[in-house]
Amino acid sequence: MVRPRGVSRELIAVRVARELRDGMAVNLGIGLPTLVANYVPADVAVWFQAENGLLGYGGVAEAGAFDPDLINASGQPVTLRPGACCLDSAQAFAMIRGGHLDVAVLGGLQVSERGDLANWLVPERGGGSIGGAMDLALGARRVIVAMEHTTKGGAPRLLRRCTYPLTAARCVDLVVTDLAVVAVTPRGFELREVAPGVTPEEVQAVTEARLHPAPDVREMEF
Amino acid sequence: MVRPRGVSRELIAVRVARELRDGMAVNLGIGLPTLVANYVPADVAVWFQAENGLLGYGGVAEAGAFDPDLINASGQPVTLRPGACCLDSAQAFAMIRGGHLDVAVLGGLQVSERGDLANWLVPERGGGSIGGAMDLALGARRVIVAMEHTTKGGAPRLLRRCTYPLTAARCVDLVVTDLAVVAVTPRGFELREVAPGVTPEEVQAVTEARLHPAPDVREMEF
Amino acid sequence: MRDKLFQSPQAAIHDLPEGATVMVGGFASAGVPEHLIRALVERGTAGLTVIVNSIAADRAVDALCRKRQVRKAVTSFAVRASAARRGLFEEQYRQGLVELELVPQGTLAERIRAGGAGIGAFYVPVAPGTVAAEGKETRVLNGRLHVLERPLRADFAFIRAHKADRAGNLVYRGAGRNFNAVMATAADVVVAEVDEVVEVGALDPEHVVTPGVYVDRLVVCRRGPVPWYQEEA
Amino acid sequence: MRDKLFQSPQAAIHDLPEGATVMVGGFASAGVPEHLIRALVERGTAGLTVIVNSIAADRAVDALCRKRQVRKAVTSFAVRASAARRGLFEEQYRQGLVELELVPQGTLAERIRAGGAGIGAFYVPVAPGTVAAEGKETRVLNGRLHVLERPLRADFAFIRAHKADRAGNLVYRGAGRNFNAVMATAADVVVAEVDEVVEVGALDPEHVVTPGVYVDRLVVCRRGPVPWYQEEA
Repeated sequence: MVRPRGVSRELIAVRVARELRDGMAVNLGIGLPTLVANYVPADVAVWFQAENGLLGYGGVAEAGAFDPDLINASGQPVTLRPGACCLDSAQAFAMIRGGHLDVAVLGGLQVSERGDLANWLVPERGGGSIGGAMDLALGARRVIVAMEHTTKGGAPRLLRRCTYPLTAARCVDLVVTDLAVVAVTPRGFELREVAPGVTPEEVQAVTEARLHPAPDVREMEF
Repeated sequence: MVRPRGVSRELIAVRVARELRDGMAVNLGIGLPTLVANYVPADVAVWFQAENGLLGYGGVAEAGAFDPDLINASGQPVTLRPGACCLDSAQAFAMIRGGHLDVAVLGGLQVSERGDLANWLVPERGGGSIGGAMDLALGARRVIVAMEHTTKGGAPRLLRRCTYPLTAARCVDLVVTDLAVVAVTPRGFELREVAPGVTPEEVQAVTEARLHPAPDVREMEF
Repeated sequence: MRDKLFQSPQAAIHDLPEGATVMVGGFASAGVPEHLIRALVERGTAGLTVIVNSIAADRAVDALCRKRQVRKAVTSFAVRASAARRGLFEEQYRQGLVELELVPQGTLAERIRAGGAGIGAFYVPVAPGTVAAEGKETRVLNGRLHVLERPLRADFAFIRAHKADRAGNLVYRGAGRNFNAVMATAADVVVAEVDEVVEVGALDPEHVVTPGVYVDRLVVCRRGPVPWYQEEA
Repeated sequence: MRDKLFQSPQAAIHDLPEGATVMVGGFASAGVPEHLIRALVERGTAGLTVIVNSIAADRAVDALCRKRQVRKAVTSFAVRASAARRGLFEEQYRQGLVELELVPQGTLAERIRAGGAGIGAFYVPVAPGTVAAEGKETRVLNGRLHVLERPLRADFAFIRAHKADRAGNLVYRGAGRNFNAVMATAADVVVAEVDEVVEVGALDPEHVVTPGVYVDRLVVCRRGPVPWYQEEA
């Protein structure tokens, strides 16, 4: 079976950004999720929190004079927007664990149909590094996973059960991939959107778990 | 028996102030202890902490323009010294409970010979109000109790066992009263100093617990 | 950006329901949200659980007892040292009309922080063997007896700060942070009364004490030279 | 007033003993006490337990593994995502030469705070059912499974701040507070390297982040344009 060609990482980020609303507090995980900060519409004021201690940063900064103290949790240079503030790590995670973030956008290795997330350890690579992923997965009010729909080798990542060690159980609300937008619902995965030119059947073919089509499966909009 | 005449509340505070060393962090409880801030020698820099959120305040402020946000835990106006900083209540008590204060000077109703302190509830008055007393009694590295040696009615306050509800057990290191300076030691109360013109026997006569005289009982110095 | 600014203290608490749990910041004269308290007195909402450092020394909060709005207080000071100055809460407590949960001040602050920080429960070495530990689990940790304490949360928190920007970022003055800064993290609706509201960007990110994401509503209430509750008391 | 200012990083850690537990602040490039770490590398003190957010991403700390100074790391990042950039710690860990206690980052920060704040232990809803909870007590609180976590303390804490006054009050820059501000409360000897030391009174009391009572030693180390560990790595 040929894996359908999906959208770019940038378009995944653009699609995730459309989930964000004015006034929300949002944490972006390491990797793909960090791109989201660059695609928020100008009229939507989102408070991006970096667990290393910045709340209210903007997009990734231009190359040039690197300020080592103005970085996001991925270590990338960022700028501060008006209304930003600085936190220490205990304060940043009190905000995360205390349920004060509206959304966490996290990278994923595997997501199960009941919303379990595995994103911190590739068994072949060994482990480990946890970082802030467990806190974010459990603390944010809504967890969006942004990832490629399959591994580079084509193995499914939306599974009946995760086979990798879990980051957190029953935490994921929405998965945005290069092929589809999938919600985690009480009956399992619900296929809501497909990438342009990709059919629901093609998405199901590279998804281990069953995808329940939403009443109105649409094309992903960016 | 006639209760000997002791020193003034101000002199109790002066004597307590002599226990404080340069660089110490010190909390002064409500009532008599607040006077101590006014009697620290000029060449001794003590960091007075008020649990309502000031670290590094000086003496009680002059009457005049009252600033409602610059007060100690007794609600009295204070001034900030150079090097002061502001804390919230959780931070102030993290400092107290975490063992970062060198000394707490607390008022007392009763102290037992094993160092139990009762200072928060007069049973006849009923209760209650705890305030920060329990945290301070347990958290400070050294607890000094500053109080009158007896009740107004002449009843002893240095007891074998406290009869009032405890603030904390085995917490008191030193008691400074209008009649004496008494240390809590493994063998019980040790009488170290007596007020001018007062004999050790007179102090014992108004003390329920046994006072073990120190090798060199001296006159209180101010 | 959502506008958090309300035109009056009354408007800022218009939906505070009967039976609500309300946290009230302030310590003696510092950082007391007195205009919000007064609005709640005027509103007359009953059945309240009030979480406040001192219901004894804070006559603004005590005024909530005039019309029996308070059902329960969680506080570290419920009774003044001097019997000559009894508060209304104390009177009602002695008559068995209100419930009192007396908490050591540091434990009160930490329980509120825990409520805001997603801590399920915690052990402190404070108060074992005293009335404040009655009915609570104890455990020896690191050779020392500890008491298990639970987090506190509220439906509303009333906060007094010095300045806010329109995003809700707050700075305080002097001893004004006290319980305000922790309570701002531990309630569903956080209402801050402030001396002044400034534009977003006017507060230095390094100086913000309470991040705006914690603050839902703002109201500007200038302080008078004499607190209202002293006039009325 | 006691003088807290030391003339060099070496002098500021002259009595750091073998087998010590050392907390090291910093997060990626922000707030890393690199001069103190370098002094510890030069000193060669062995048998260390290092508590640090990332021993994988922080090459300054990883350099402590060159001469096998690290016995154990308590950290949230021990292994880089890319196998192409293995650190020395990772190599030694895979060979069974060092011990690793892997902790979720928020729990790591909270355990350090607890160590500084006199909290005996605390429950968090983070990590039940994962490797990070193995061997730990769990308990259902408020309908949710929690894990019991213990405080962390150290013999020394290495802190990077922006400015200090001579009393040890600290302010930071941007994301530089990270683990520095909590670690400053949780060690017997707290050493801060700073860009600049100012006179007592030059820092606004409202802006101080770490009170001077927490800070024992200061050393001025200006940052160069390129961190030393990049040159040497």
